[in-house]
Amino acid sequence: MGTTSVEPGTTAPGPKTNRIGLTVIEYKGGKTTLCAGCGHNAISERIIEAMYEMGVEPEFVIKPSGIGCSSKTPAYFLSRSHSFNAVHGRMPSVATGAMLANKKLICIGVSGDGDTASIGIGQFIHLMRRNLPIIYIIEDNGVYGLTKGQFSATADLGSKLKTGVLNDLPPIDTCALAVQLGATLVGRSFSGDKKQLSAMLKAAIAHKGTVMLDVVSPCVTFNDHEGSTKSYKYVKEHEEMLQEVSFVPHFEDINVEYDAGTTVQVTMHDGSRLNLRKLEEDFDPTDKIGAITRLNQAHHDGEVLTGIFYVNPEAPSFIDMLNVVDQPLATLPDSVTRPGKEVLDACMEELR
Amino acid sequence: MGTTSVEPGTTAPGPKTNRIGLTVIEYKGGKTTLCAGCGHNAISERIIEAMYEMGVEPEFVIKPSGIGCSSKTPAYFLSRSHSFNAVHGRMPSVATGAMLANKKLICIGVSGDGDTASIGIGQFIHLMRRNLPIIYIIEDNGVYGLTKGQFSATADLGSKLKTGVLNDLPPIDTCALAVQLGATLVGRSFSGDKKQLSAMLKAAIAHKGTVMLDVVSPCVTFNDHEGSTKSYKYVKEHEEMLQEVSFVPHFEDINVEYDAGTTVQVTMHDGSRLNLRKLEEDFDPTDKIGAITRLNQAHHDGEVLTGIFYVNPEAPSFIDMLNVVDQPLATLPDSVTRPGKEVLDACMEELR
Amino acid sequence: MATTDVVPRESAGGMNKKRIVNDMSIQVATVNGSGSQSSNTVLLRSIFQMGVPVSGKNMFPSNIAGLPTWYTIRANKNGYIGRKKEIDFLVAMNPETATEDTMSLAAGASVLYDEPLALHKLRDDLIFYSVPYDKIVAQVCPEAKLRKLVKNMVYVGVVANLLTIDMAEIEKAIRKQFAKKVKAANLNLAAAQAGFEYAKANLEKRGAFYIERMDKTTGKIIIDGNSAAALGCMFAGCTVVTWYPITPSSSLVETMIDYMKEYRIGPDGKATFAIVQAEDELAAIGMVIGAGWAGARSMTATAGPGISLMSEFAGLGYYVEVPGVIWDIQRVGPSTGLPTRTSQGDILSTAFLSHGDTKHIMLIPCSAEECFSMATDAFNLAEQFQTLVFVMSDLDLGMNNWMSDPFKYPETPIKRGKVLGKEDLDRLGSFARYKDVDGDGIGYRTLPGTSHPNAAYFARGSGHNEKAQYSERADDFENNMERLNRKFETARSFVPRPELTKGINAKIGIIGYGTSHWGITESRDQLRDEYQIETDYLRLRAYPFTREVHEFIEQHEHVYVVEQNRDAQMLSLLKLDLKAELIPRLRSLAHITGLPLDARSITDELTSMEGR
Amino acid sequence: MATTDVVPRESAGGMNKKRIVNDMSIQVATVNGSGSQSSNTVLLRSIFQMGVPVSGKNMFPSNIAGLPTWYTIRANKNGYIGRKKEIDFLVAMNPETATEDTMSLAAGASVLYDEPLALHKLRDDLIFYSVPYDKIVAQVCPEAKLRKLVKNMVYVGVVANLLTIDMAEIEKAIRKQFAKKVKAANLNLAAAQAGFEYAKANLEKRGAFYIERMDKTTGKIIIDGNSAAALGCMFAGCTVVTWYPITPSSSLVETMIDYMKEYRIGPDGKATFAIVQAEDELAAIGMVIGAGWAGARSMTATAGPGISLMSEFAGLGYYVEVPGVIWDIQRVGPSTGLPTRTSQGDILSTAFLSHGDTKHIMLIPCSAEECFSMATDAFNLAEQFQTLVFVMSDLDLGMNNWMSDPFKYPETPIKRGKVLGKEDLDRLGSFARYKDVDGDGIGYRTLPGTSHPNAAYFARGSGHNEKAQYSERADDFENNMERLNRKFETARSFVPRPELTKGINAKIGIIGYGTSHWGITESRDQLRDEYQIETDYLRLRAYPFTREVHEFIEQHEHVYVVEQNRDAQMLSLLKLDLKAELIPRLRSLAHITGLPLDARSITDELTSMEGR
Ligand SMILES: Cc1ncc(C[n+]2csc(CCOP(=O)(O)OP(=O)(O)O)c2C)c(N)n1
Ligand SMILES: Cc1ncc(C[n+]2csc(CCOP(=O)(O)OP(=O)(O)O)c2C)c(N)n1
Ligand code: SF4
Ligand code: SF4
Ligand SMILES: [Mg+2]
Ligand SMILES: [Mg+2]
Repeated sequence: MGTTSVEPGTTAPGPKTNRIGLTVIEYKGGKTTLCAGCGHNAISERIIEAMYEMGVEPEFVIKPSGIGCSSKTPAYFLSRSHSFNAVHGRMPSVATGAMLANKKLICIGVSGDGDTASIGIGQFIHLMRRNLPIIYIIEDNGVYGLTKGQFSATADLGSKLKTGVLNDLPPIDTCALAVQLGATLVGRSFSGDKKQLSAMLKAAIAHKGTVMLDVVSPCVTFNDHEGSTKSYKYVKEHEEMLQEVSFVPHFEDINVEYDAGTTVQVTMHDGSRLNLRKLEEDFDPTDKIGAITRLNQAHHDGEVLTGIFYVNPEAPSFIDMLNVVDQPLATLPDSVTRPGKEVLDACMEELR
Repeated sequence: MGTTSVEPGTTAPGPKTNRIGLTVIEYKGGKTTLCAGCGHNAISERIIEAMYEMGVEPEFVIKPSGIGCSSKTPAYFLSRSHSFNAVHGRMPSVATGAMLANKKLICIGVSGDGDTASIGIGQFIHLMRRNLPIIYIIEDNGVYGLTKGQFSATADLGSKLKTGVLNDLPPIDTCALAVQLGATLVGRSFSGDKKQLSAMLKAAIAHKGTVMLDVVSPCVTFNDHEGSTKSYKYVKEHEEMLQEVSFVPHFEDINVEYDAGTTVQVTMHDGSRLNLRKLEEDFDPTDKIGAITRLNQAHHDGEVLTGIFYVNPEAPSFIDMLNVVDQPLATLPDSVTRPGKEVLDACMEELR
Repeated sequence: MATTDVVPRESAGGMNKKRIVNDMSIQVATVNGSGSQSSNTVLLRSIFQMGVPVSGKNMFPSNIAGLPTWYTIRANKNGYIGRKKEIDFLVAMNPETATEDTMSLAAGASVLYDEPLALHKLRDDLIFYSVPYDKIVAQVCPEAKLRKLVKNMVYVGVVANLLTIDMAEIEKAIRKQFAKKVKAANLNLAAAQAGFEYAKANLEKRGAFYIERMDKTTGKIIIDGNSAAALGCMFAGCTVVTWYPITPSSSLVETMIDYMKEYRIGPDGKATFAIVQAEDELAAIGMVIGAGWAGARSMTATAGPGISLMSEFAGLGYYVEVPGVIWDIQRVGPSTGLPTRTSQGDILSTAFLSHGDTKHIMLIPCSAEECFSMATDAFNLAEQFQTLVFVMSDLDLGMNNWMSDPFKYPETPIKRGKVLGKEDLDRLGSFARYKDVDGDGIGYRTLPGTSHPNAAYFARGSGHNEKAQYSERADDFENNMERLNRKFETARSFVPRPELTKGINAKIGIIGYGTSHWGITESRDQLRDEYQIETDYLRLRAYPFTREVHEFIEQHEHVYVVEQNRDAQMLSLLKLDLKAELIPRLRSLAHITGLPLDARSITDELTSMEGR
Repeated sequence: MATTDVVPRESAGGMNKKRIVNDMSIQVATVNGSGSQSSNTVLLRSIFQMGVPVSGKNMFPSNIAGLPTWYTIRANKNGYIGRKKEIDFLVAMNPETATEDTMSLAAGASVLYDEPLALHKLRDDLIFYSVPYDKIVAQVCPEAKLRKLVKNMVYVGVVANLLTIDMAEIEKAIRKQFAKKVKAANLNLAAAQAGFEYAKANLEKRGAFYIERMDKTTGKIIIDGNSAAALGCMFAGCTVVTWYPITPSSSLVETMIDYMKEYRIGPDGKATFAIVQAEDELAAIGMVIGAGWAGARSMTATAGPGISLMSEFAGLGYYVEVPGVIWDIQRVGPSTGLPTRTSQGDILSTAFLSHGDTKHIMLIPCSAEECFSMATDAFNLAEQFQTLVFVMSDLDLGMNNWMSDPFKYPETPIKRGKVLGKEDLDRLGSFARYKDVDGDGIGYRTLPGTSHPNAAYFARGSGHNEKAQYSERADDFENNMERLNRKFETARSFVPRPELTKGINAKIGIIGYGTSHWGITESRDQLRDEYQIETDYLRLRAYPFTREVHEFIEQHEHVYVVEQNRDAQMLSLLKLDLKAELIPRLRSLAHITGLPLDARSITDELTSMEGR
C-alpha cells in the first residue's frame, strides 16, 4: 500500500491546500530509486503538481504501468492512489480492464518508449483506437534504460549509443500513430519544460477520452551523450514548439480575451479552457490530417516538435460507446448482476 | 510436400512455357477449400500468373502465412515452393527469420486483416520498419472469416454485420501505417481487379525491399451483404483509382515513351519499369508525406482508394543493412561457421 | 468414414429380424455450409420429443464451406449419450465420402443414399435404401435456388418413415426450428412429408431399428455446453467479459452477448456488463486481470493457442493475486492442431501455466448442467482466493447438443471474498495487502476508488512484502511464496468435490473427468454385463485434488485414469500429488483421436489390461 | 545484510589466533553504479593470480544506480567456489546498509569501514578496521570528480594489506582491468597503494585470515557463464541470433555480438551471421523458428517472462519440427519476480511449454565449461531431432565470475541432421516429410531453395499426414503424435549423460543439476567430514532422463533431489518418468531465496531429514 499515510488535509491554519482541501504532500509518492537527473523524475514532479492543482481526489486515480525505469515511477507519486505495475508492454489492456470495471476512476498510465513502441506497440495501437478514458504517458528516452541502454523503437535514425553503435531503423512516431488511430488529445513535451508539461497534464486531466503524451525524458546514464538525439542538449537545440500552451481549469473563472488569430482556445469537456498561442501561423490542432502531415514534416526536417498536435474534446469515449450503467460495474449489487429465477425459467422453457 | 510433382517444363512442342521453361501449371497449387466466390481465390490466381509471367523459380520462393482463410491460400498456389502456415498474427517474424537464413529466397507472405491488423499489428509494424525483402499481402475482408465473421480491425466505422451489429471503432489503414513506418512499395488493390492486381504483383516481385499490398477481398459468406463496406458491390461503387498501373519486366525490352506529365515511370531495382498513368493530377508516389495525407483524406471522404501509394526502389533493405555474406547463412560450410582452434586459444588467453 | 477409427464388427441390427428399439446411432454425412444443420437438429429434436434419450455430435472441418461433415445422432433408451463408434444407420449425402463412409460400416448397418451414388454396388452385407432426392425436391420446391437446402429436409422424412419417428413430432420440431419464419417452415415441412411419403410408397423397411415413444426426456432441455456456460456466467453475476474469437470457444461469448443483451439491461436501458472483443488473447487476459483488480467479476473464453499466449499474464494473476475466470474450451493440440476436434490436452500445461513456481485452480465440468453451475463456483473461488480460475471444458461438451435436466437456480450466493471497504479501513486505520491475517493464506484487498487515504496499495508482479512494497529481500520473498502455497492448500477444501459412483464391492477404480464421463459410465455397464467386472468410479471436478481423491485411490487395488490426451496429463498431476506408495496403483487409459471418447474403446482396453 | 538469510554463528576466524589460510569469504557492500565493479574484479583476480581458487558473486538490485549491492568473493583452497553463507570479512562502503550488514555478521568476523560510519560502536564481538577514505583519496586524486570511483580502489589496497595479498598481483590485475587506459590504471594503482600504505602504517591486523600463494589456478581462466555460452554458440556454428533484452540473459547476446564481430567476419568483410534485436520475445522465437526452418542454426536467449511469451511458438516448433536453441537464463519468478536473483524455477513449465501434448528437450549446464560445450550439443540436438532445445542456465551461472579450466576446442563435428539435398531427391524422386523412415521417429526435411521440383513441403501447425498435407483424420493425427513420442524416446540416448560421483559404498543418493552442483559437492564433504555420511551424487545434465538416472535411483535407499525452486520441479519430472515403485525413494530438498544455494543449507537439512 502507499508509503505515505497522512490524514486528509485540513484547511487553515495548516499548510496550503487545494480545492478539495489536500496539501501537495498528499499527492507525493515514495522516494525515487531512479538515477539522479533522470528525466522521469521531473515528470513525476509535474504529475504531482497537476493532480494537486486540479484538485483530483487521489483515491479515484489509478496508475497502471508496464515494466521499465519509467514504469517504476508510479511508486514515486500519488501514494494514495492504487497502482498496478503489470507486465512489459501490456499496460493498455490492464488499464482498459480497470476502466471497464469502474468508469468513475481517473486513469494515468505510465509507460516507456520500449514498453510502448517495441513490445507494446500492438496494445498501444488498439488502445488508441478505442479512445478509452486514460492519460497515456510515454517517458521517452529512446533506449531501454532498465536493461542498460539498448535502442528502442523510438530511437532516431543515426542516433548513437555510448558504444558507438548507430541506429539504422526509422523511429516510430507514437504521436503520429496516436492521432492516426483515434486518440483525441495528443501532444509531445519535454521533461525539462515545466510550464508546457504542466499545462498539458492539466488539460489531460480535464479530457474525457484518450490522451497520449509523448514526453521526451533523457536517460542520463545511457542516452544523454553527444550523438544521442534524446539528450538534454539535443532536445534543447532542436526543439520546435508549435504553440505556447496554457490551461485554465473550469473552477477558476479567469476570463482573459484571446485574439482568435493568434490563439486557439479549446473548451474541454468539463468546461476548462486549453489556450494554444500559435507559434506557427497555419497549424490547426483540430485538423487530424494536418497534424499527421506536420509531424511527418518534422521528422523530415529533423525537428523535435512539441505542443498539442490534435485535440477533440467531445468525441465519445469507449465507455460512452459501451453504454454501461452509471454506477461502477465493480460494485453493482447482486440483485442487479444476478437475474431472478423467472429469467432462468424462461430460458429453460425456450430450450425444451 | 507439394501436391503436384510434374517434371520441369520442357520447351516446345509442349505447352506454352515462360522464360525459365516452366508451364503455368507448374505454378499452381492444391485445390482450394475456400468458399466459392471468396475473393482470396482470385488473389491466388493472380499470384500464380505473376510468378509465371515473371519467370520466378518456384523452388526459391517461400510462402509464410498466419492463420485464417486467407492464410490457408498458400496451399492453393505454387506447390513447388516451401510454405509455412505459422501461428496467428506472427507470420512477420517467421518470414524475417527465414530471410535471415537465406537471403536468396523470394518471400511472399500472406495474411488476413485479422491476422495482420488485430492480433498481428505489432509484428506488422516492426516488419515494415525493417524494410525486409518480402511481398506482404493482406487479403482484406474486414472480418475474421475462419471464425465466422466477427469484425476485424480494418472494418470501417459503421460497417454492418449480417446480424445487424455496427462497427463503432475506426479502421486501421494498413497502407498508411506501412508508408509511415518505412515500407518501400505500398499499394492497395481489389481481388476483383485482374489488371491492376497483376501489375502490382509483378512490380512487387521486382522490388527489393518491403512490399505491402492491401488487397480488398470480399468474404462472400460473412461480409458481402448490403451495409458492408468490404462487399464487391461497395468496393465497385466507392473505388477511387489513383493511377492506371502497368508493368514492364526488365527481360522484355518494350520501350514505349510516356509523357512525364501524365505518367510517372519508376525504374525498379532490377531494371523493370513500373508505369503509373496519373488519374489524379498532383499525386506523387515518391512523396511519403503526401501519400499518407492522401490516404487519410480518402478515409475522410469515404473512398476506397486504390493504386500505388508510395514507392522507393533503391532504399537499402534489412538484409543489406546486416551486411551478411553472399551465400545463404543456412548453407555455409562448417569451415566458415566454426572458427579455428587458434581463435579459441586466443580467447582463452585473454581470460587468464 | 474419413474421421472415425472403426474396425468393422457385426452391427447389432443385422438382417436377422429381431427388433431393436430406441438404441441406435444415425450418421448424416454431408458437406459443411450446405445447411444440413437444421435438418439434423429436427431429427434430433423429434426423437427427443418422443421421450427417447438422445445426443447429437457434429464432426465438422476447420473451414467454412465445402468440406465433409458428419453429424451423429445417438438414441439410447438407457440414456447412454456418449459417442458410439459403430454406425447403425448412415445417411450418405456427400458424394466425396460416400464410398469410404459405406465401406467402414459394420455388416448389417443401413445406408440411405442419393440414387445417383449407387452405393448398393459396394457391399452386399448392408441394407441399402436409395432415394431420388432431386426428383422429389423438384416437386415440392419450385424455387431452384432453395432446393439445395430443402433437399436435406427430404432425408429427414425418409428417416422418420424408416425408423418410425412420428411425423407429428417432425412437424413440431420444424416449427420450433424455423420459429417466426413460417414460409420456410412450411416449405421444409412439405419436403419432409414428401420424403416420408416416398419412403412409405417405395422403400421396404428391412433394418431392425425402431424409435418408439418412451418417457425418459420429460421436462428435459437440449443445449450445448457453451450456451450453458454463457447462462451460468450471466447468473454468476459476471460484469466484464473480454474475448478474442477462437474455435471452439467463440460461441460461448457470442451466446452470452445475446443473453446479456436480453436480461442484463438496467431499467435506464443501460448495460450492467461490458463485453469487449479484444485484439488478441494477451489483451483479453490483461483486461480480465485489470478488471478483476478493480473489482469486477471478469472472464474470458479461449482455447489452447489462447491459453499459451496467456502464460505470462497467468503468472501475474497468480503472483499479484487478482481474481479472474478463464474458460478453456479444449481442442486438439499441439499448436493449431485440429481446431474442430475435441481433447483434454491442456490439463498439465494449464495447471502450471507460466514460468517460475506458479499453480492454478482448475474446474472441470462434464455436462451442460455443470457448465452452468461451475460458472458460479469459478467466479466465487476466483474472488475468494484472489486468483485466476480456469474452467476446463472441451469441444465435445461446448459445441455439441446435450440432453440435460433444466438448470437449478443457483442457491449459492455470490461470494466476493475478502474486500475491505471505507468503513473497514476507518475501523482498522490501515491494512497490509499480503498479510496472512486469517491463517488461510488469503490476504485482504481493497478496490481502487475506495475513499480512504490508506486504501491504496501497489500491485506489482515483482517481489513484494506483506505491505505490497517492493522488496528483494530473501525472507520477504520466501514468506510470500510459502503463503501462496498455503492459499493453494486451502483451496483443496473449497473446490467442487469429486463425484463417486460405487459398484458392488469393486476392487477396480476408475478415475475420469470432463466428457470422458459419458464413455466411462457406459463402459462400466459393459464391464459389468459383458465381463462381470465391477468398478467404482470417481469423477474429478477440480484441481487441486480434494481429500476424497486420495482416499479413493487408497481403497482400490488399481485405478484406471481415463483421459483424452496422449501424455496422461491428469494422471501426471495425480502422481505429483499422491503419497508415493499409492502411485503404483495408477494405470493410464489415455488416448486422443480428436473424436469424443466412446465406451467400447475403454472397455476393450481396460479388459485387456485386466488380462481378460 | 539485506539479502542474506544468515543466522549468526561463530565464524571460523575468531579472535583466537589460529591462522586460517586461503579459506574465507569477503563481502563488499556498496551502492550500484558507484563503479565498485572494477575494484572487486581486481581483488578477485589478484587472489586468483596467487593460485588460490576463488569465485565472485554479485548481488545487485533491479535498478540502475543508487541501491545497495553486495559483491562476495570466496577464496577456498579446496576449490569450493559455491556461495558461502557466512561472511568472514566485510568491506562496508554503503552507509544505508552498513548497520544491518554489520549486525548480521557472525561473531569474530572482520569489518572494514569508512571512518565516519563509526561501525565499531555496534558490536564488540567483531574485528573492526576503520579507514578515512576521503582523506586518502584527496591525496592521490587531485581531480575531484574522479574521487568517487578511485575511492573504491583504496579499499582494495587496504584489504590486500590485511589479507596479505601481494601488491604486485594487485598491480597486474589493475593493469589488466584498465588495459589500454594507462592513465586510469596509474591513478587506480596509486589509490590501491595509498590504501595499502595506510593500512600498513595504521591498522593492526587482528583477523585470522590470510591469502598465501598456492598453485591451484595455473592455466585456469575466469569467465561468466553467459560469455562462455556466447563463445560456445560461436564455435557451434550458430548463424542467426535473435533476442530481446532481459536480465539476466542480455549479456549472453551482447558478448556474442562482440565475439562474432571479431571472429566471424568473412574475408570480404561481410558477416557469416545475423544478429537481430527483435521487438519482443514472440518475435524473437518466431525468427528463430523461421530461420531454423530455412536451415540456419538459430538461437535466442531470454529469461522466465520471455519463456512464457514463447509458449505458443514453442508448441509450433515441437509440432512442425523445427530446430532452434533457446537459452533460458533463469531468474526468480513467478511473473517479474526478482529479476536480479537466481533460480531453477522454469524447469517444469519449460518441459511442457505450450498447450496440447508438448514436450521439450532441455540441457542443463552447471559450469562455464558446460555453457561452452553444451552450446554445440544444443545446436546438434536441435538439428538432429528437428526440434527446439532449451538450455537451462541461471543468473548465478550466467552473470557471475567463475574460475574454469580453459575450454576444449569442440571435437564433436557440427551435425546438421537429416536434410535432403537436390542430389538426394534426384535419387529418391520424392520424399515424405514426416515419415519415420529410420524407425527413430525422425523424418527427413528439405530446405527452401533446394532446386528440385519435389523438394517443397507444407510446414503447418495444424494436423498433417506423413506427406505434410493437411489432415483431420484421426489415424493421421494419432500416428503422427505417436511418432513424435518415439522421437522423444530416441532423444534419451542422445542427450548429455548425467555425471556420477560415488562415495564409499553409500546408501544415500543425491540428485542435483545446474549451479546447485557447487553447493552439493561441498556439502557432500561436510556430510562425510562432520557427520560421516557417505553419499553418491548424480548430476543431471539433460531432460529427457537417460537410463543412468533410473539406475541410480534403483541403487539407493533414498535419493535427495536438490534444487532451487519452491515446487520441487525436477523431482516432479522424475516422478512422471520413474517406475512407480522407485518414487517412494525420492526426497525433496527444494528451496528458493534468490541467492545461490550454499553447502551448509543442504547439509543442515539433509542431516535433519536423516534424523541426525
Ligand atoms: C517480457 C519481458 N521482456 C523483457 C523484459 C526486460 N525489460 C525490462 S524493462 C525493459 C525495457 C524498458 O525500456 P523502456 O520502456 O523504454 O523504459 P525505460 O527503462 O527506458 O524508462 C525490458 C526489455 C521484461 N521485463 N519482460
Ligand atoms: C492465437 C489464436 N487466436 C485465435 C485463433 C482463431 N482464429 C483463426 S483465424 C482467425 C481470424 C482470421 O481472420 P483473418 O486474418 O481476417 O482471415 P480471414 O479468415 O478473414 O481470411 C482467428 C481469430 C487462432 N487460430 N489462434
Ligand atoms: S537508467 Fe536511465 S532511464 Fe533508468 S533511471 Fe537511470 S537515467 Fe533514468
Ligand atoms: S468464410 Fe469468407 S473468407 Fe473464409 S473462405 Fe469463405 S468467403 Fe472466404
Ligand atoms: Mg526508454
Ligand atoms: Mg479477414
